[in-house]
Amino acid sequence: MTTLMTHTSLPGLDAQKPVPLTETKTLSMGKAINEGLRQAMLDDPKVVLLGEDIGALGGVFRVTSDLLAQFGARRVIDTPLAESAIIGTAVGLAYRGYRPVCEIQFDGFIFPGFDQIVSQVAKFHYRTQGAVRMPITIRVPFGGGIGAAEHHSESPEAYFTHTSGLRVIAVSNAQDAYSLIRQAIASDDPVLYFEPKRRYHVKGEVVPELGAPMEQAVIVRPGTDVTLLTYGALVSTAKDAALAAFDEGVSIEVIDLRSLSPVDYAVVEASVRKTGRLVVTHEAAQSGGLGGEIIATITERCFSYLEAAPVRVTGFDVPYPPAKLESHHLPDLDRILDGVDRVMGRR
Amino acid sequence: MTTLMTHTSLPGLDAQKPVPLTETKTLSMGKAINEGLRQAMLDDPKVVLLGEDIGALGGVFRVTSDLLAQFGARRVIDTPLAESAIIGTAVGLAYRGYRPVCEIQFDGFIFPGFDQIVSQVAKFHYRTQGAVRMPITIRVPFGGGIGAAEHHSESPEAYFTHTSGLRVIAVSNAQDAYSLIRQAIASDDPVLYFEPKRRYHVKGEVVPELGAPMEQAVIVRPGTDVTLLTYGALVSTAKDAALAAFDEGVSIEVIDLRSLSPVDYAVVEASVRKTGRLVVTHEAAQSGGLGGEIIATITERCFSYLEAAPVRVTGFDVPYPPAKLESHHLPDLDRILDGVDRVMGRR
Amino acid sequence: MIDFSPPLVQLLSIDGERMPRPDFDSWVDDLDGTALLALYRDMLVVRRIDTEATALQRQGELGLWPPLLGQEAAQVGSARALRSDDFIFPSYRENAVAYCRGVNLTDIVKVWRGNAQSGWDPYTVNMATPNIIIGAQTLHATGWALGAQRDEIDAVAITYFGDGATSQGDVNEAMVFAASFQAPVVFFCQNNQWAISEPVGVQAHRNIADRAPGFGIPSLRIDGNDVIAVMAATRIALDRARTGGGPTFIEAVTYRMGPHTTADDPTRYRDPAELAEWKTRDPLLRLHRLLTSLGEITPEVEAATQAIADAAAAELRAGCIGMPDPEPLSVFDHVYSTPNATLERQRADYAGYLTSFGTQSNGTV
Amino acid sequence: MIDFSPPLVQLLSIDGERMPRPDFDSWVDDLDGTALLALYRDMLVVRRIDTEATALQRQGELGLWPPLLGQEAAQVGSARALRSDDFIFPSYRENAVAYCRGVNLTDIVKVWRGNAQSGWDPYTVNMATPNIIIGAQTLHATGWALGAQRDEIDAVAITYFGDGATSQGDVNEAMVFAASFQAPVVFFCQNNQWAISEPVGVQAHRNIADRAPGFGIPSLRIDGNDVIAVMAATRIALDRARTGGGPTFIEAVTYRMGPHTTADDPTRYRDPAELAEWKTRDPLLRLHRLLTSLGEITPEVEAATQAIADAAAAELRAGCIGMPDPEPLSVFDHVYSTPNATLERQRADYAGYLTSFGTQSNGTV
Ligand SMILES: Cc1ncc(C[n+]2csc(CCOP(=O)(O)OP(=O)(O)O)c2C)c(N)n1
Ligand SMILES: Cc1ncc(C[n+]2csc(CCOP(=O)(O)OP(=O)(O)O)c2C)c(N)n1
Ligand SMILES: [Mg+2]
Ligand SMILES: [Mg+2]
Repeated sequence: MTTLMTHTSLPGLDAQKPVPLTETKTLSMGKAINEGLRQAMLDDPKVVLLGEDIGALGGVFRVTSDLLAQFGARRVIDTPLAESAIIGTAVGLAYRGYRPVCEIQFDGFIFPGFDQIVSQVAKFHYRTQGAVRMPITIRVPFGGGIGAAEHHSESPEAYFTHTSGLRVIAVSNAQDAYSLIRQAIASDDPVLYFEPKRRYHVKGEVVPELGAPMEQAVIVRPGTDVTLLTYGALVSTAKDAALAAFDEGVSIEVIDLRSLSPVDYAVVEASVRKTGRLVVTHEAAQSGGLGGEIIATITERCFSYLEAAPVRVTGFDVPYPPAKLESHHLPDLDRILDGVDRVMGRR
Repeated sequence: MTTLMTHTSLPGLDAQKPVPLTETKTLSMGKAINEGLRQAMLDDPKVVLLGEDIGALGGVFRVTSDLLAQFGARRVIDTPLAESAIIGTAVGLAYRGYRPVCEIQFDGFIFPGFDQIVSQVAKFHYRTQGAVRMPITIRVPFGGGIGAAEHHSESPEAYFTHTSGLRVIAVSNAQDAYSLIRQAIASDDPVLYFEPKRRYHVKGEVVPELGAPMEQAVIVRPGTDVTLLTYGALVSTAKDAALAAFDEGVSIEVIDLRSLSPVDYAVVEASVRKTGRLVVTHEAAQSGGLGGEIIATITERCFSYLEAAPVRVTGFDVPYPPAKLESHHLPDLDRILDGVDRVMGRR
Repeated sequence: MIDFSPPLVQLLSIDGERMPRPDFDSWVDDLDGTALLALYRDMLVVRRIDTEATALQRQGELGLWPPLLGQEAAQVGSARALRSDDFIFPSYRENAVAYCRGVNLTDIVKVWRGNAQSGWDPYTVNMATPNIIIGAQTLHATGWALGAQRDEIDAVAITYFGDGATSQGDVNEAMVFAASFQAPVVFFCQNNQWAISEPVGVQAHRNIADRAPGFGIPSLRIDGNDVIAVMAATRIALDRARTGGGPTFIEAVTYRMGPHTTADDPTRYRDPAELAEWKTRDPLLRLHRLLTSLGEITPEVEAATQAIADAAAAELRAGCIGMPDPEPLSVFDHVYSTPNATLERQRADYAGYLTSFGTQSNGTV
Repeated sequence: MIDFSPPLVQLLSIDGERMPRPDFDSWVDDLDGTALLALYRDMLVVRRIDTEATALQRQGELGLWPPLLGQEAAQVGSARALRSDDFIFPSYRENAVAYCRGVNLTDIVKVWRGNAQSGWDPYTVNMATPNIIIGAQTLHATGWALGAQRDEIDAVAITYFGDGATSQGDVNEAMVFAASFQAPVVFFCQNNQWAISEPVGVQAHRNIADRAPGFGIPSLRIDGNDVIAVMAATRIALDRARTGGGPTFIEAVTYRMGPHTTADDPTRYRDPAELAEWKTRDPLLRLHRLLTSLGEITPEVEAATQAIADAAAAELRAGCIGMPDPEPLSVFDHVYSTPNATLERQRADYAGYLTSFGTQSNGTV
């Protein structure tokens, strides 16, 4: 019979010696988050991880690999299977001065925890007039493109960008993944941290530094004709599109938003003032997605600079479709270029 | 000691004789919904009501008053205190051919049921390729202005308009409240039905008819200079604003959206093509609210007609504030007029 | 050994007689006349405050008030069993607990006057402010207890909730987590027989205390109108938690003698005979009887106690009415702990808008 | 009288001996050699299907597969106890239940191939398609049962879920509702000892079957690898529900002998010795032993049974590989049951876009 695991003994900080990232290394995005978590846990003993299967298994994407061995079950907590409780106990831990990092196994499983996020995590600081801080990070692998079953490919970020009191981050590469998970954990405000799961394996150089503040958007490719705005998995698709367009004589400025709430409008506005044309692309459904919000705001702020109506290239207003149809739902290089054509008045 | 209520005996359809609305009557909006529910229950024995305190109490707003007495506990079901279960059991009832109408006591209490709404109610028809229908109506008293405690004044509609598979309705007056609750219940798709709680007591003439299809927006006051778009409680504020502006020489066309998903863009586009100026006002926070979505879409579709950037007059990006501050958070007549001034280039 | 099986534990009869019960008595043998009188004083004061707050609501000074009338013993008995470093996660009805915790009376009503979403700094009294989402706070208590466990301190989290709350997923998940991690947390359920208009039988066909053992959490079912039994049970549960014994569930069987809140009308759903019967079990009445038989209640004591209660009520009233309105622009404060560009812009715009009026918005809606 | 207390009920020993148990035996006294052989055949077929589906996944023909290896008795024994008008609300692992229900083999794998979000029309077999949100389906079953109760029919809802699922709020709320309304629903928990990498001890410190009685729901704890005990227990629960007795909870103690899904690697978290021990309790093995001792298994029977299983596997493979891809524009179908202007516009735009390519999008992402 199975030996039942009990939590009463709580093995402490023993096991292996920590080996943090100390020099530039080529890492996959998943591994970069792992290193960021490790550094955050070394920096602050109040950082604890909670989630389903994050211990011995290291999470279904292995993002927490080896952290149980290094930091012990007091700090890397395999929880019972209940998202509301994962978030709700994190609230209690935060109340006691901890900095909990929750892993939600897949995007579609965040909803049982939605009430605790929206009515508690987001509101505590406001409710208590600043007396109680909620330095909670909620990590969410998100987005499609991996041929997965239902609820495993969703892009729920807009629910959170509409929720006052939360910060929302989406990373697109290994370096940002490393730097921004550390910044998110260090933030005294709650942060939803979205990880584009189909890019977990993509490698990049990682410098063990915090880098630019997480609320800053980054121009990942400068250009003059069109501003192409995106985040998460589509950043690399957008860069490919810019490259392809360049060959056809269109100069696209690609912006990686990084922070979805607040949006770094300084960078976006400056770009649109220059190009006069804006395309926003994301995987989430169009209606109520982040694209509409950004377009409305940019239209308000840059109306006289706009040469054409901003264009959206997004997932359709459908539940995430079955794997064999996802290539039709997800914006790809061609659909982005089609959007660029539209904003350029070529179609 | 309390005599425990048991549900095992299930009193049937006995009690009072039904007296449906048969002629034009002046009713409060709350009573109009009550009459609409009564008629729907008379029309179809598969209509059942579920919720907290909807039986003997008639709901905290009395919207289900007398329905228990008329239809019995088989059809008017006081449930245990659990929103996820209210929605989840409604899914099962729908599976069996029922048309459940769930009451969520206040806007802020819908979130424990969010997972069942987003991952089940909204997706079942798509998931089963049309085999399983979810004719569920979820009634939600929403919005502020009643000096209430936390979680009692929220406007969560944008979470649902971003959820593919749901229809979203917000009513503004007694007649629509009556007609649209009947249409919502008769709909084979799930409907979120938002009731502006601070207008429950406002009276109006009610004709016992279904009226125009619920997805149609209605021009409640024609005008030529500015299109003013809103829904729910702010419709009457918007009408007052239009009246005030008229005295100052500005002709405002006020549109009551009624259906928030899908939006009736035919009506909105036609109006904006005429006026060239759009103001959207809602109580919900600005970022990620419905206003941004509509402005982005109208900008896409009517760019060359726009004389100025569309303007939003909304709640701020804050958790709903305490009662003594809500008048600063809620758009009022003056703030709407300020928005009109801005879109007219007067400020 | 404590018997954790369900029969109702009573140490003080309706007639005010101390009922011996060996397994519980040792936990309250320090309760001499003076101590009992102090508990009585607490209960009288909180009832007086409760009445005053209801009156303030009727007079338009409070937006809402959730009376605790009838639940004084459950709240005072448990609150007075706590150590100052134990942490409390209440629902919205634990005004007596807040009083015992030393929360300023004005701060207690601040939230119900609509001046703020919470009335005090939780860390100054080790008590969270009211949580309105039913059951949510039970998870916070469990999380806090996990923290205490990691900090290797022997402080305990206690969470208050109602009979209705036991139906919520969160409360059950809190029991799952507490049991799994053997967290030092006490689940204190005030079964006041009603969840607004729904009798407890809608939520549960068995005693509420029967639920927890299936989760691996021992439970006690006590007469919640018996302040001595409440204190004994809470001390037992706290001791278990402090000494590594894990969570305990307490069902305090009591009665909500008033409306759910001042916005409620119980005549629509409740038999007056039920209220009449519960009045005979009034928690103050029976302690008064015991104190009288102990010779602790004299006319002087009676008068002095009433004076304290009246003074508290006067303080509450003055504090409530004298509370300054919040500044308009404070609507933007504390959404985040660090500046947020989008929000700052909204603040600046609104400040400009107010200035353009030369006054505040009149708030016509 | 049935004893609803927790000791594990076993009617068929590991050695294949029928263990008499008067309170259960009468529920399975129709299980003669022929009937037992039919159950064995089901179990062999579903194991063969399971192996084939795993192979198809390894070969890239399926995106994912959740094996039921080891849980054949729990699924076949319960499914074969149902009436055709009972309605099943499964999780994602009940492929044997679907098989017993007569679901087309190709339809079973359709969802795992990614051709659709569900493989069959639930109403044709009175079984819902897989639900992936852990525990959500238990509420649907409870709601269906409320409908059946209102319709005054004696059909029963049964819902399947795992040990991990018992931690979810939804499952506990389903028990609250089922008990409150005495709904005709059977909660069938396959405790296969693991929730992905987490042993059942993370979810519960007591037996899972101990939970339900506290909600007012009687429970049975049975050997889930004993097809006879499973069938007896399910029949008992169904009978209670049909005759107005309300809900019953069954914990079938079994073991997930394979990985959680084909994407999982149990060597990272599981002791191989544990698997080895459970192999001795294999549900097929012991029924095979009983059938052998009853003289029901002859070389001809063995060969014929294997042939049926192989034919099923071949049918599954052919159906899987031959499945046509969905039409691109079907991505827009069935979001609503009536036309939706916004969505129709997106469909038209995308159709135009595809046409402009003269081909389908190549889907580069
Ligand atoms: C999630 C949620 N749903 C509904 C409500 C509305 N509501 C407020 S109090 C209450 C009844 C609570 O009953 P109980 O738990 O017994 O506590 P009591 O009020 O009796 O102290 C309800 C339904 C709420 N506050 N939160
Ligand atoms: C709400 C939700 N959270 C997380 C998951 C991810 N997940 C899928 S299966 C599983 C474990 C389920 O374990 P159990 O209930 O024991 O069923 P089993 O897989 O063992 O049959 C988890 C965590 C999910 N599908 N849904
Ligand atoms: Mg109560
Ligand atoms: Mg399992």
